[in-house]
Amino acid sequence: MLFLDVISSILLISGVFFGLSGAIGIFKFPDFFTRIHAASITDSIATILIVGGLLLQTSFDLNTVKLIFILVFLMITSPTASHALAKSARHGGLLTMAEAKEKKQEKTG
Amino acid sequence: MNFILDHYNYWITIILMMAGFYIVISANNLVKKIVGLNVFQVSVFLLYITMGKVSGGTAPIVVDGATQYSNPLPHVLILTAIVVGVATTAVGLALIVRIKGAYGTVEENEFKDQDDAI
Amino acid sequence: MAELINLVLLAMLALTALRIIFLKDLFAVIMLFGIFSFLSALIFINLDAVDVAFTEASVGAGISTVLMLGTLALTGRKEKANSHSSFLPLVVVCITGAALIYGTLDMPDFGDPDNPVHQHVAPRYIEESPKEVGLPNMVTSVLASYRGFDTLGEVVVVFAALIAVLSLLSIRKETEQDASESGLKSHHVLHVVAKLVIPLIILFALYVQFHGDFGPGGGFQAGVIAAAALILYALVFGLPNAFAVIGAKFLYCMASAGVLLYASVGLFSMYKGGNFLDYNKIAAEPLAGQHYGIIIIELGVGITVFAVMLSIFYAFSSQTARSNIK
Amino acid sequence: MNLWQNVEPSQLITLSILVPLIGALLVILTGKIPNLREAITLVTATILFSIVLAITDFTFQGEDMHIQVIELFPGLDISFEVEPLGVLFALVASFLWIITSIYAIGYMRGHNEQNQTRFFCCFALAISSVMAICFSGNLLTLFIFYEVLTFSTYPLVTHAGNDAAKKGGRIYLGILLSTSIAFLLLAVLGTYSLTGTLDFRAGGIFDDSHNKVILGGLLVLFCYGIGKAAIMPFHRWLPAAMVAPTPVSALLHAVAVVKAGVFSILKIVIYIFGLEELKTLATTDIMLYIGAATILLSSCIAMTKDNLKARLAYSTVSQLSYIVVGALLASSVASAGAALHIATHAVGKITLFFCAGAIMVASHKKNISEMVGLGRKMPITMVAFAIGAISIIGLPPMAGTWSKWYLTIGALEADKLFIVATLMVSSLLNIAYLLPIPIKAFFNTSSGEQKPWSWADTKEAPLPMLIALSVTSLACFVLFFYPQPLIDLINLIPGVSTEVEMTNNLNGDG
Amino acid sequence: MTTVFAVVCIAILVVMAIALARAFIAPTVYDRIIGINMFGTKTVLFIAAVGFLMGRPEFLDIAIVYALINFIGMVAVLRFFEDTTPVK
Amino acid sequence: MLEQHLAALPILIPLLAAPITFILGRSWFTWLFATSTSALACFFSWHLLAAALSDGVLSYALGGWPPPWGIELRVDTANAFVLLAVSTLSTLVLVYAKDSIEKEIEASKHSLFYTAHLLCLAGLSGMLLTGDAFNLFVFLEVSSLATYTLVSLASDRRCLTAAFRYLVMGTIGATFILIGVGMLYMMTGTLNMLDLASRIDVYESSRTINTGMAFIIVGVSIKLALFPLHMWLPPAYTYAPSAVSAFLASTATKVAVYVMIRFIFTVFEVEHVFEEMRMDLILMVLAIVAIFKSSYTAIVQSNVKTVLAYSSVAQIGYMILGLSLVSVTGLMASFIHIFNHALMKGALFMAVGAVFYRVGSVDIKAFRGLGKQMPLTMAAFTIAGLSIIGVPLTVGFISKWYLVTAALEQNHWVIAALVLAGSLLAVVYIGRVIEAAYFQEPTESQAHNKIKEVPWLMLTPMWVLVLANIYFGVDTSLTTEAANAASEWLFQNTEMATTRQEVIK
Repeated sequence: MLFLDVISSILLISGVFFGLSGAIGIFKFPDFFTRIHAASITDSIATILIVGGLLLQTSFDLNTVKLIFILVFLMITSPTASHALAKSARHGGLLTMAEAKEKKQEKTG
Repeated sequence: MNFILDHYNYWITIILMMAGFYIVISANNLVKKIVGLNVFQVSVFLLYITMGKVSGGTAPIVVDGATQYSNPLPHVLILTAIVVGVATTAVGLALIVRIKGAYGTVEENEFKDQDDAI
Repeated sequence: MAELINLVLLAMLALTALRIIFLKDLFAVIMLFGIFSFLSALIFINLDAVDVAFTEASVGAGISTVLMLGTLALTGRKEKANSHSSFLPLVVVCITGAALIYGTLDMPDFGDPDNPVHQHVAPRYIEESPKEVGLPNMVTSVLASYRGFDTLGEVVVVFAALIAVLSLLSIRKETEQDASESGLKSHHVLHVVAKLVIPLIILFALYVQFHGDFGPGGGFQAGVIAAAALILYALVFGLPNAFAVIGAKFLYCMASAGVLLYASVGLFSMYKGGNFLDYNKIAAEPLAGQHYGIIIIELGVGITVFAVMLSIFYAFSSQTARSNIK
Repeated sequence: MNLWQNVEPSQLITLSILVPLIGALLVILTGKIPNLREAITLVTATILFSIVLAITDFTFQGEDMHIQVIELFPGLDISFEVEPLGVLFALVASFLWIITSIYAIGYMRGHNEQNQTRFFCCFALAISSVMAICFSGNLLTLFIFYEVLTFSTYPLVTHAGNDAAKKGGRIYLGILLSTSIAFLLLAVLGTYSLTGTLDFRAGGIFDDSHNKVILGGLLVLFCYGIGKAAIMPFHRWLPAAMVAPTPVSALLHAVAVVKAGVFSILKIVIYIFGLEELKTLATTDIMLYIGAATILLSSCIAMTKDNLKARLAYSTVSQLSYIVVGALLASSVASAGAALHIATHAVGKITLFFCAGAIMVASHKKNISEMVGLGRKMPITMVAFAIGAISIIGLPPMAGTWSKWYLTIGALEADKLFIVATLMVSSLLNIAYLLPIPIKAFFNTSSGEQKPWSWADTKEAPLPMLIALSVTSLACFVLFFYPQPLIDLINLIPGVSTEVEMTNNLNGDG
Repeated sequence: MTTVFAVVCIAILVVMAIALARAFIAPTVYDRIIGINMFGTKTVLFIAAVGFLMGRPEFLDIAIVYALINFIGMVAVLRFFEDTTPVK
Repeated sequence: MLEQHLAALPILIPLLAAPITFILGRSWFTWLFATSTSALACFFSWHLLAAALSDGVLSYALGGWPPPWGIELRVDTANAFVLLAVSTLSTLVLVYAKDSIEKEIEASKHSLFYTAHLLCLAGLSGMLLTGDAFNLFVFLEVSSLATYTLVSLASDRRCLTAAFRYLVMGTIGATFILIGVGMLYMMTGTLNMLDLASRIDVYESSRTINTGMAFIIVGVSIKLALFPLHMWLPPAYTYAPSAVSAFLASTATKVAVYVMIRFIFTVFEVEHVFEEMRMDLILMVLAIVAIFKSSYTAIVQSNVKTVLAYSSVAQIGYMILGLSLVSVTGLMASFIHIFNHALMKGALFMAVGAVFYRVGSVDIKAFRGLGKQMPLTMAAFTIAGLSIIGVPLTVGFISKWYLVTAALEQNHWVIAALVLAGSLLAVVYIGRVIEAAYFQEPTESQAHNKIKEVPWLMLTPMWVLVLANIYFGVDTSLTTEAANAASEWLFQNTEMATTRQEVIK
């Protein structure tokens, strides 16, 4: 039991670490497309780690099923949402930092 | 200090209520008015739920080993109130859509001007 | 610990509300309102009101936001500069706030088990309802049995909202050509994922519907979640496809049927010699009667809420589609 | 004399109210056949008069007649009761209805008026409510039928339907309704809340235990609330209502409506306040002064009016205040005078109005200045006018003499010399504004060349009108020589007496 | 173990706060959406963790609802952009 | 069996009929069904009033759970009396509506109209009969949502903004009530009104209770359109379809007045509300201002429906005035006026709706010359108008009589005079319309169109109300008895009332 606790603690703490780093990322990164990358970190790896850590705490009952459900669901939907968002942003005419620079140079040049 | 801690929840609730209330009566845009109405209502829900909480209690679903449960009655009331709230919101939004169709604007002063012009 | 979480969440909630006041971009306002709902639901969880949190999350953050966005798509995103003075509203708000603050001064302490709220009426629910009604979830017991009439009223409110929305926005079936135009047609990933997720959501809705006696949830939440599944379908694949799955006429019948189903339980208990909604009389055993009664009325609630939420969405959505085509 | 022997006396009250109502109904039904319609009017009027005579008979026999119709509020009925003052008024009104009906037939046909059916119908309704006022058993009943009277006469005032009529109607209804709702109803309710009863009771329902200030206030409220009494400054409706056809002006604004007003005041003074109580109130004097002022001022205004009906209207305003003053003098003789003046002024003034209408029908003249020399062509009319005028002025041998006589004695008895003076001055003013008319009509020949119109094709008014005005002018005579029945009747009123010596005995000789 | 849950909860709260801050102040509307989306997913984790912290893991149902609603909300936002962006 | 459930039937019948009406769709049968269910509810409310008058109180425990654990329907004379007015008006309006809404509401929405009407009736009945403070809120919302629907059904676009304003104000009001009820619950732990009343005693001086009371009173005041919180009412009544105006004006605000009375007299101690908090003074002043300000505003309006709407605000002032006098007679005057005003305003709005049906406008100009063209309608308007003014032999007189009597009982001479002066303003605004109808020539366009009388299905309910105006103005036994029983019942057990009565006697 203790062994499981230790492993789940490690998973949880590292999940939290990724979560925090991603959070810092969405503030520090320079443009939308880089920020969405940072956000995706928290959405994927942090989720896996934290839910995984919690999974080890359950006694393999309905809760486990639910956690797995959450995990699967998040794993499917988060990247989809990020993808769709990025696509939508592209469609809406938002430019990456590099493109913006190019465009600026074109204008000035 | 204890007094503050004991009433912190209420005060935040009141701040929220007043924020919502302020949006409702000051906003010119109807959509924002509806948002304000929702904020106002949610904060009232918070008031109810706050009063139902028992320190050291747990959610009112019977579990082994739990001795103290929070009061289930406010929860029931607020469930009803939430439904009422969303019903009102839906009606309000539907009205906004129609007002936009009829007046071409959802700013209160603009359609008032149009009405007065008649 | 719980207090700390409580403090932080409340502070975030207050900040969100204040931010909403000053934002002029209505889209952002609505997004923040979604967060506001999420946050308040978190606080509800923290205050042990899991059923309420469930509802607030699905209704406030879900349905309300979707409807608001639908409205916004028609009315425009920017709030115009407010010309009239905000002095009077401020005074009114201050007076009301002062009255409330004055009212709090005598309020019983937060969370004190000796508060009057916990002394009267509620103890019976907590102590007796598992025996009298036979359900572990006291909220469901109170909701469906002790205060079943309130819940009937709630279902009628939902039904009334349907009537109101239909009288304002008529649902129009679009023609075949429009079908290809609407929906998120370019998002192929979304299409695949949605097909995968929607059955899961409906499964979950059924779970919530029938597990509501034992855990958080019940007819209302189940109805909203099921409606959310179809809303997702309509969002992704377009309204005409959604109409093909469940037509508007059928939804109207469902909405009425739900209310009538609920009420028929009451009528049946009247027929059996009890008062309206007296489930004890339904079956030979009072406990069994309670159980049947609650299951049926929760079903009634679920059906009505599902039908109404979906119809309302249809009503809004068909407006959006039409305006876009124009 | 009594056709109604077989009827239960109390039921006569019901009959007296119902008969005009039935008449109104029949008038509507027979509206298409004018002759039948007018026959019904006349028959109804005659039947009513016979009923009233029967009631009078029973009154002299000391029969107690009262009925209760319906309980409107707990402990408050709509009830009717016969008492001598009401009988007097009912006699006057029902008798003059017959005459006026005859006159109206001639007038309406001669003048080719529209909506004659409505006219006769409302006329009957108005009489019905006047009967109800006469026999009302309590203040509530009085108030209700007072309002009914206002509404039933409104269509009569606006009969012409033109702008002037509408304006007149608006003023008429506005003033009467406003005063009655704002003042009279408040006074009635105030009385009720003070005493717990609204019944008319001999000697009044107030006594010394009530707050004098409030009672004083109530008196003012009553006087002004009864706008039909036309005390200044709420007299404007009366001239305004003169846009009505002349029979209406004649009966309603010389008899029914205005007399209902002063009758109400008299009845309230006698049966609600009680003469003794009235003496102790401070506002009695104030209202007395206002009444006196009304007498003089309206007489002065009357002199400035060239329109004959307007002059008569202001004359009425002035004469009404005689009765108010008589009531407020709080002396038994003055009250008797006031009561008698209801009858004598009625016959006098109705004669004058009849004449005015006859002149209008025959010569289409409304203004006094145009009537020069008219006496040659319309001698009967102008003689009747002169008789009526003398009666109003109060010169023997006309009926008006008696009422002025008693009023003056009452004023002396009450030691109110300024009232005596007012009455005298007023009589002079009456002479000044009434007598010149017949004098010019008969004797002014000097201005023969100046007049731009000729009387060539003018002749006497239609026969029914002549009959009517002859009868009333005759009545002015008759009442001078045989006033005794009326005086007997008045003496039956508790607390009122024509005998000066009897004043100490409050019950009089009734 | 409770301590670990507590730490996790607080850490997630911090992440939520940062995401909220992003949603409050954002250069473009899409940044706002990122913040909101991130806030949503973190809330799911938070509820799950709080459930364990309080010893009532049946709260996971609510976490599922959050996940669902968050996803539907995102789709609705996308649809909103699709509807309001003029067709080229 | 029905006897046993008498208290629940007036709520349940329309509540169940509403979804069925919705499914029935668009046909004359829908109308018949809705009308007959409403009539059935009306029938049972007569029985209920009779039962309440003979038995005193009927308590019905829903779900078989005894109060305060379950929800209780509690019927006494007070709510049975108001219920009678509401259900009767509902039935009459439905009869009237058939032809009226043909003209004003597009055909596809007719069944929605009937459904919303029944829902509104169910909500109002629920508000009246329930003995539970929170249940009251739920039914308040049922009726409010139905009301917003009804108002927005008209074809004039201004009805939309009116409905929106109504919705915002109504929701604020309802939320205020919710806050108030929450505070009461916080201090007592119960929601049942009687139970609340008995437990509030203990905490009487608590600030929380006082604040809760203030919020409830303000919230209800919004709902009943007490000056100056009435701004939602005139546009809503003006632009709503005629049948809706007739129904709402005669019932919705009355029910809110009842709720106010119920809270003040049953839940809070009268003594507390009026002697310590001095609410009576505030209410009295507001009521007087409402009477004069609104009547004055009514005078200067040109839209006749607006005139009537402002008149309603003024009339609500009378009801509140009666209640603020804190005496049995005063409260009785309020109850009588609740009933009577339903009769008069119903008839007036129906008459105006009839004019709209034929002429297509409700501007005062449109009324010119109608006295000849639509004699029955205008006669109905005139008689009901006289009733508003308070002419004897109509119900308006009865109301005014009791109100002034109540004022004079406490030597409030000024108030009595003001009440009567207020009715003079009614003379003006009613008189303007009547004058236009009878004494002005029709406008050019109207003179050409042959304007006929409206169909008998519209005339019948109108005249039923007009005759009721006269009948209850002459035979007051029913209204007086019921109102007296109601107010004495509400004053029972309150020492203050008895002491006041002694002082007066």
